[in-house]
Amino acid sequence: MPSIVKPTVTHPGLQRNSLGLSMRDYEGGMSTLCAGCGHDSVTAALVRALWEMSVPPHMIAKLSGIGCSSKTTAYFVNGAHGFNSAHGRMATIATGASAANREMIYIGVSGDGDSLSIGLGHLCHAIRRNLRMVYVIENNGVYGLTKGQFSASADVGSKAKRGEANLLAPIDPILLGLSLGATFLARSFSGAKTQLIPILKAAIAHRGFALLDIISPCVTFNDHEGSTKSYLYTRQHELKVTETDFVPVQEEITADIPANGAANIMMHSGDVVRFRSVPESYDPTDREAVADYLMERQGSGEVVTGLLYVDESVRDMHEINGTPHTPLVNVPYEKLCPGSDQLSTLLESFR
Amino acid sequence: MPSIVKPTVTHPGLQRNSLGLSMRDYEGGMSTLCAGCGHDSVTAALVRALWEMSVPPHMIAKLSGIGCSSKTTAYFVNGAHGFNSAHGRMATIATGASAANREMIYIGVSGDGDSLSIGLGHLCHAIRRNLRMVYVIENNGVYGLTKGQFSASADVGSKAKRGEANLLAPIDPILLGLSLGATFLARSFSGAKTQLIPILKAAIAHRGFALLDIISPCVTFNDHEGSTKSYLYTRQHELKVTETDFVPVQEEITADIPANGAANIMMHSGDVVRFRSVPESYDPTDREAVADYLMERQGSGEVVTGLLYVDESVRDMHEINGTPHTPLVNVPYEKLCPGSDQLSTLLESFR
Amino acid sequence: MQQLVATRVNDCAFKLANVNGTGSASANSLLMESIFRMGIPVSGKNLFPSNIQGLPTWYEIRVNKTGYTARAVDYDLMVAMNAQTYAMDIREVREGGYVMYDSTWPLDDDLVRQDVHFLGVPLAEMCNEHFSGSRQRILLKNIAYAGAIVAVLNIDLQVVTDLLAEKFAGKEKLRASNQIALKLGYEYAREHFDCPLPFHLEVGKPLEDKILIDGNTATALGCLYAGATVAAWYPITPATSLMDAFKSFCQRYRHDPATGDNNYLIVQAEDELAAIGVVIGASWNGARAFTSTAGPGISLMNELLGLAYYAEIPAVVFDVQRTGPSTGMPTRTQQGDILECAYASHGDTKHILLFPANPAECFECAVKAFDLAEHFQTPVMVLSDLDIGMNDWVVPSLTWDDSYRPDRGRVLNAEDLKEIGTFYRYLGENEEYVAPRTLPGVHPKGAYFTRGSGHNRYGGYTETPDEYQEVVDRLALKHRAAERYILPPVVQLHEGATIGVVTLGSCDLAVREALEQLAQPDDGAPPIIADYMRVRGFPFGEDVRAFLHDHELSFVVEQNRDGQLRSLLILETCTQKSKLRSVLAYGGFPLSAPQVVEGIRSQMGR
Amino acid sequence: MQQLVATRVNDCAFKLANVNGTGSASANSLLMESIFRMGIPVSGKNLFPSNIQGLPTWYEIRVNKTGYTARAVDYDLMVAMNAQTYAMDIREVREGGYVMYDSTWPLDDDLVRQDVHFLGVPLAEMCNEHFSGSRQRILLKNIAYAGAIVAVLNIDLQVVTDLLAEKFAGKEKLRASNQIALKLGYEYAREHFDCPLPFHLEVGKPLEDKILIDGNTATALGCLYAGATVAAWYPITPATSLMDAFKSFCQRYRHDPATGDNNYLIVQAEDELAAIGVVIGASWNGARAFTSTAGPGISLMNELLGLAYYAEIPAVVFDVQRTGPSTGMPTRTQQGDILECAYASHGDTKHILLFPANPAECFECAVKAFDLAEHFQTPVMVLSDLDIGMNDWVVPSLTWDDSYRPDRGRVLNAEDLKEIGTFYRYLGENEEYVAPRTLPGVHPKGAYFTRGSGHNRYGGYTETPDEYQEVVDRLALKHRAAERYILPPVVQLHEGATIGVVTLGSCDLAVREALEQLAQPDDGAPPIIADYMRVRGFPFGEDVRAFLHDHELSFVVEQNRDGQLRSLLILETCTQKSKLRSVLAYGGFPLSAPQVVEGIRSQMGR
Ligand SMILES: Cc1ncc(C[n+]2csc(CCOP(=O)(O)OP(=O)(O)O)c2C)c(N)n1
Ligand SMILES: Cc1ncc(C[n+]2csc(CCOP(=O)(O)OP(=O)(O)O)c2C)c(N)n1
Ligand code: SF4
Ligand code: SF4
Ligand SMILES: [Mg+2]
Ligand SMILES: [Mg+2]
Repeated sequence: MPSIVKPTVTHPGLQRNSLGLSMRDYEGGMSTLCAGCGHDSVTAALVRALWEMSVPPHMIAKLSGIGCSSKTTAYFVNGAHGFNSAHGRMATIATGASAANREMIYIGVSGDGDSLSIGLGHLCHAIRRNLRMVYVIENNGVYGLTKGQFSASADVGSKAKRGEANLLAPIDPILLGLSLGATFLARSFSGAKTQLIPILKAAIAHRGFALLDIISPCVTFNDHEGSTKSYLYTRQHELKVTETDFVPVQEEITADIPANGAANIMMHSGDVVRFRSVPESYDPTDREAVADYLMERQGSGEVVTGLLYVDESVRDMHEINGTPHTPLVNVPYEKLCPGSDQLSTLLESFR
Repeated sequence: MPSIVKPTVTHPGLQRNSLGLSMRDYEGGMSTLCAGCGHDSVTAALVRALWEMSVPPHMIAKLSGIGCSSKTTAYFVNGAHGFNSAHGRMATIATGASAANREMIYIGVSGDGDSLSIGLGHLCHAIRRNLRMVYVIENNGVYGLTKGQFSASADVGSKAKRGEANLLAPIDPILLGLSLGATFLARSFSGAKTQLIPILKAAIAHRGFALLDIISPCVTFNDHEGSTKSYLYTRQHELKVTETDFVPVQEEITADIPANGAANIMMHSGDVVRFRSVPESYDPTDREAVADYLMERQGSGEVVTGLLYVDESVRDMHEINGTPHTPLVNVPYEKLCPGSDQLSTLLESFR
Repeated sequence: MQQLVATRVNDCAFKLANVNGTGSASANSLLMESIFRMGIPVSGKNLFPSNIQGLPTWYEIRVNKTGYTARAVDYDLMVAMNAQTYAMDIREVREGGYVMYDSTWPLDDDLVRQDVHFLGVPLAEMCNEHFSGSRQRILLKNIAYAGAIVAVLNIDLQVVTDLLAEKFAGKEKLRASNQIALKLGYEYAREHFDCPLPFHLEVGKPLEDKILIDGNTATALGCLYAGATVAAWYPITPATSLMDAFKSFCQRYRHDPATGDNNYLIVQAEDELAAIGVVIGASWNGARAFTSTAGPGISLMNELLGLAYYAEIPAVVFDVQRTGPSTGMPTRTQQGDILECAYASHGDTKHILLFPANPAECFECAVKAFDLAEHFQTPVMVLSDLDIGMNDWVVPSLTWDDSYRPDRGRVLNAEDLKEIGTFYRYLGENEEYVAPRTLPGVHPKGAYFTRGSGHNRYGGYTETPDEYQEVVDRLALKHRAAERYILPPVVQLHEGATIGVVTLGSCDLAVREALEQLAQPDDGAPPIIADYMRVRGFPFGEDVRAFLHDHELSFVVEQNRDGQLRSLLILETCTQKSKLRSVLAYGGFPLSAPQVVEGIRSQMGR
Repeated sequence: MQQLVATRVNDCAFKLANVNGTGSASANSLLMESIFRMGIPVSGKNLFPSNIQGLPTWYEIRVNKTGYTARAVDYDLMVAMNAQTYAMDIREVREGGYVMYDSTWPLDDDLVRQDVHFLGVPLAEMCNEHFSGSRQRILLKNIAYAGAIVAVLNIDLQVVTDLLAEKFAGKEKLRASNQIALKLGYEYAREHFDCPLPFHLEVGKPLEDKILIDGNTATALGCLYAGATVAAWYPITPATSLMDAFKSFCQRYRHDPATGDNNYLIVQAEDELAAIGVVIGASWNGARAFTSTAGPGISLMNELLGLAYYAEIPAVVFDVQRTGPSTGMPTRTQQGDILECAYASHGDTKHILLFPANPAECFECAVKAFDLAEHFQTPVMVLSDLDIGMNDWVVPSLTWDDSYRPDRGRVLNAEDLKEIGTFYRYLGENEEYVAPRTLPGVHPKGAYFTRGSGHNRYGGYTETPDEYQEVVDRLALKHRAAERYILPPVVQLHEGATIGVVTLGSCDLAVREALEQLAQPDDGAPPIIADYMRVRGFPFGEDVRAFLHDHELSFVVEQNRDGQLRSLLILETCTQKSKLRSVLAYGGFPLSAPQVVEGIRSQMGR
């Protein structure tokens, strides 16, 4: 979470959006993540998407749990309200925040550990409520901030190096969401800006819960030679060099996934992951067909990306509860309190 | 949980199983559930299945959370070990119990509230670990023990009476399990003995996590006229009669779902639910086909029952961890403690 | 057998033994409400099982003209309607008391006691004769025994009849059959017993200024009037009826027929961790939000309560206490969550607590809780219990001051923000150590970053000792500053008092009754005169300290095993430990005066 | 500039300022280990950020021949390798001290202090010259400054060289380049500075009987030797390395090469609620099971800890404390979970706690925890902290008594069960209020029903006050009975002591050092002689009570804001509150003697 004051760099994108704001106005504190961390690419994409959509910064609420991914809410849109809450509970905070003020744009950033382990139940129920928010899972298959334990998510990058954990069926947030009746499901890759930005914009525009599974490699803990896992093992072999404490400065991986095609992308670990965009023929509104396609591709070991499922017909939490268009926080107290006369009338029934 | 000493009734099934035990030996304390509660039918089916399979009573561990359904672990197999734990945590207790002693037969009984709300995360991860156990969800669509609030599960029985809650997409444990790579998925109806008992036996035999979604109507809180929900409302209308406190003694609903056919079953609330058995052609080992079929039927508003999915190829928690065949509790301490010599050798690396 | 009891008017206790799920509760509350309407202080304690149908359940009614309506433990009359528990119920009647039972079936001889009177009423027989259908017969049997009780206790028949009419307004057939059942029991009793019994009732002057209400309903009303708009909860006994009540109040008063809008949003959460999370999120955004739960829920909320404490976010939690530990006895009462609530969460944390003693105070505390939570930007927990929350109490009618406006605490609005340079979250504390906050979406300058991780006074992330300490030290002072806002203790000083008696919450009535008894010489033993203090919240204020200081010895009466209030008083006041002794009752039933008298006498060695 | 420091041998403190993720930790521990091998008591405190790469991180090494190796706060030498923090780091050196920096780039003038000596070493330059590839250059730069330090402090070059050889056994190329880097720094320093500096090291007699180990590793060893077979956890700093260590020990000692079996099962749970559930389930079945966590995890385990307490199921929990509340400062130390652990969960609950002070005691307490948990059939929590758990400590070598056998407590085996009539779970308590239990699957007669709901001594469900109370009253007595099994406090009495000083855990060294300083007259101020007691567990035993009783005034030194140990002592012993005063340090860094001296002197008014 440490967020160092940013040196003033003149920025390429000094053109202005319809609010007259430059992209700089959508940036945040300087990232303290490892150089080359996929999460920083997602942050950049968020900055761009929010800027392009001309969302007033102070109308944005950035919510997160705990983790490297969750830290990133401090690295975009300084002018937005941020809440870096507790591990796995972000969806619950978002539910309350949205209940109180439906006018804000809620951007939730989480990790695979935050969302698929400790926070899994909350994620499922946020989906079920169709809470209007963008819920980004920066999926790296590990617990980055606690130094590289395996998470419950699909194997991102290096397979062989995952130890026994990869014998467990990984949880695929997209299939999970589909089974729970999610209304917006998309997957992308942190480095695939051209695909990611439009997806983010679509998610922000979605009138319900938009779940984004963004593969975002951890440059540091995909190298399991150097993971804490082997720390003690090496020590026992009279080898106290703990290379964990050296984190090579790496480049972020960027790549394009051709629309309607596939791309092989090499991870820091050297493994190659095959990303495929959904074909043009693909109909993201046909739930059964979507399930079919995803399961079939999953079998083939490819990671399907793109806007995978959308249903705009479902009402969101506020519509279901019939709350007013003005946020509840703005309903004047006078309207909320029935007053003394009503009270004495009511109390008649307690006599 | 109160479990009253059972009056001696001579029992029809006094024939003996291969252990020389009669069905009486598999019964438990007298149920304190409402007369006609679907859960009691499930209890009876469990008694029969365990008896027929000649499982030694003391090798059975009955685990549950909290709820009317969870109480039922006290109502079958008195000679078994029971653990009525905390709300939503049964799967975690079962994981530890199994880790320590893989020889016991673990029968978990839970409710839709216990499993799909507070315990959802644990259920998902028990599925993922392929913990060897029978996990029964006695699904009545409500929180029975806390007097009839709506649960997150599919609408069981009366729709119209469900208030706004039924506007939320219900969680279908079977589709959920399928998306998580569950290895045994089945659905049945509490009153459908002929279908239920074989399913229970298959589940007990399964070498992994067997998830059973058993529709088990709540006779008391499907009548929402009388639910606590309306308690205060009526009071405010100078009407203090609280009919909740009268629970009519009702008959349990029994019915048969013809193999390879469908049956309409009337619930206490008067609503009719259409149960369909999977067709003969149905292949429960083809994951994609299963997903297809279930989603398609779900659309049609039918409740598909039977053994819906099974995969015996996946290793269970113990196989994955390479634990010995003898339960860990039986590994002698001498085998576990490396002893003083090993210690001094090891400590050399700390000098 | 001759009378063993002298005549007593408007001072008696009777108990009704039933099977749950048979509709007895309606009949029992019918009796209670009738007595209330006669103008006599009364209480009804529902002792029900954690079960829906078929188990023993009891309802105790105590009538006491002077208003001591704490649970009574010796019964003048037992209405034994549950054969399962005959033996035990009959044993409980005091010598010379009465047992009413269904004489359709004869009583086993071994149940008969020589020292009590048996009033057999052929209830089943009568009902089978006059009514058809098992449902009707079972339900009306209850009204029939009510009728018999009306006769033997001289309850005003007209009052009862009117109540029935109200209850069944618009349901004439139902009303009629109930009326018949009532008469059946009434007439039978008049014919066969010499009514009224020596202990009986007489119409008093109407309790104009009083109402009959349970604590959960009153709390819900408080939340409604305080302007709470967001509520999140997970069902749990005995807190469930609180949210049920809030929901129906909202449906009635928060639905705008003009626009069709609902000016509230209630989230039935997936668990208690979520419920408190929702409350924190909503409060962060400026809504008045709350959750209602019981012990197990508080345990699950521990982590996020620490977040709200440290990030300084308001949160209102109602803990309707039940008997712990663990699942414990969900339908029994206790005051066992005091310590856990006071220090909830890991690390150094201290919370604001309120202790209502009855439904009227529940209403008051609910409103107060929101004011305190927003004023001090921190969680506030209101600890009632099953006895207060789920039983009907006769309390002064609730009043509302229309000039009340919520204390939102220090919140900068758009205008304020335009004025200032840069806003820093934890800067600019006042003498109460509260720094102004902003609400999301109000003004660009108000944006800040909230975190549960280490932060400095600017709200920036820190791992630096001084910066960290500066903030947590202020939090400790802020908690102390709240003491002046807590409801002052209720103190009653008595001429010649030698000791103090301290208590909280639902112990109130029983303790005050006990003090009166202690003040009477008790066969030989000299009287014990004691001053009384009931604390109403934490942190403790000057009055609490003064009372403890002024008494060489004080007994702390509470309903838990470990003397949790005593512990809190020891830790959080300057009182010497040795000056405080515990009197504890924690079996799960509401406190009764004899338990207190006995507890104090035994320790005073008299 | 003339020397401001007198010669000091084997008594100095230096601090290394680095950027995390650059490989400095290996160089720093290389230095620490070398000093240890020279036979000089030493400690290394790693002050690292909650981050993986690119932020400032510090490592402090204190050398003290008399063994006072608590954190030192004034540094003789600062190795300033992080330009980001130059200013602050240079400020921290004490007058007359030394600053070593990378002179490849000149120091800004405004950083220069007249009262300290600057030792510039062109590290980057040298490394770029001799090595290729940024990775190698960055890594070896660390070894190079280590070399320079070896020279200026007179660390035994041979020892360092040997260590490198060991570390890179089988990696000759790596060893060689490291050796070169070491030499580079070493030679440069010898040439340019007059080595050694006035404060420096000299080989002492080898610390034969000592080892260098961190608390988490030692705890894991304890679990291994105690025979734990099931472990469940959720990753969290600073507890993670405990389970990492347990896992690799198991891979090494619990894997049966003959059969290929793993005689252990470690569950990486989905969260802490699950982790404690797994432990309870495994313990219920008779396995020795444990979990390791930190504050946030304890908060989440609250509910199930109450279940284990009430259903009487063993459970071992290691809480490696970090700075709270909430997420707080995950990489900083504190002792802030004492109260929460002592009374964890709603309702009346009390738990057994153990407080290790160093890695050696971690090993001992781990074994003890399993014995206590099984003996008393209840949760036992071992509270260490980040300082103990993650830093390397010089402690007496661990020893193991092969005659040790686990105390399984009262467990009926098949034979016992054959004998008895019917088994009832909570019947037959002994003088320690423990009733025998059975394990599932052992014998048909052993079957029983475990519940967290109200139960009587037979284990049957109850809602009856007496039956309920009988059980919870026994639980209270059982907890008290455990006091005789807790490790006795460490007490040091001093001739002429006027006060007592009480502390726990990682405060040990700093407090004992402080007492020695207090015993010296301090410019004018008279000496303060104090007796010492370090409590090692809860419930408190006779020795603890006696010490408190015998001292009119005792200071309680602990690392939290609210004086949690003091609170526990006040509540759980007969001591008068006024006799205990707090000395608190809770900024997140390990405790140092001056903080204690200052805290006591100021309150003693001298
Ligand atoms: C209750 C609780 N348990 C454990 C932790 C420790 N913790 C911090 S981050 C984290 C996991 C982060 O993994 P992920 O969400 O995938 O984020 P990443 O760092 O991989 O981006 C854990 C376990 C915590 N902060 N709180
Ligand atoms: C932590 C916690 N929260 C809430 C409760 C209250 N509670 C008891 S049972 C139950 C729900 C039961 O519903 P379900 O699991 O569907 O069982 P059913 O009674 O419907 O069979 C709840 C919320 C509890 N016991 N513990
Ligand atoms: S540890 Fe991994 S996830 Fe965390 S910042 Fe570094 S690269 Fe990113
Ligand atoms: S309330 Fe419903 S679920 Fe509970 S016992 Fe009665 S019928 Fe069954
Ligand atoms: Mg991750
Ligand atoms: Mg249910």
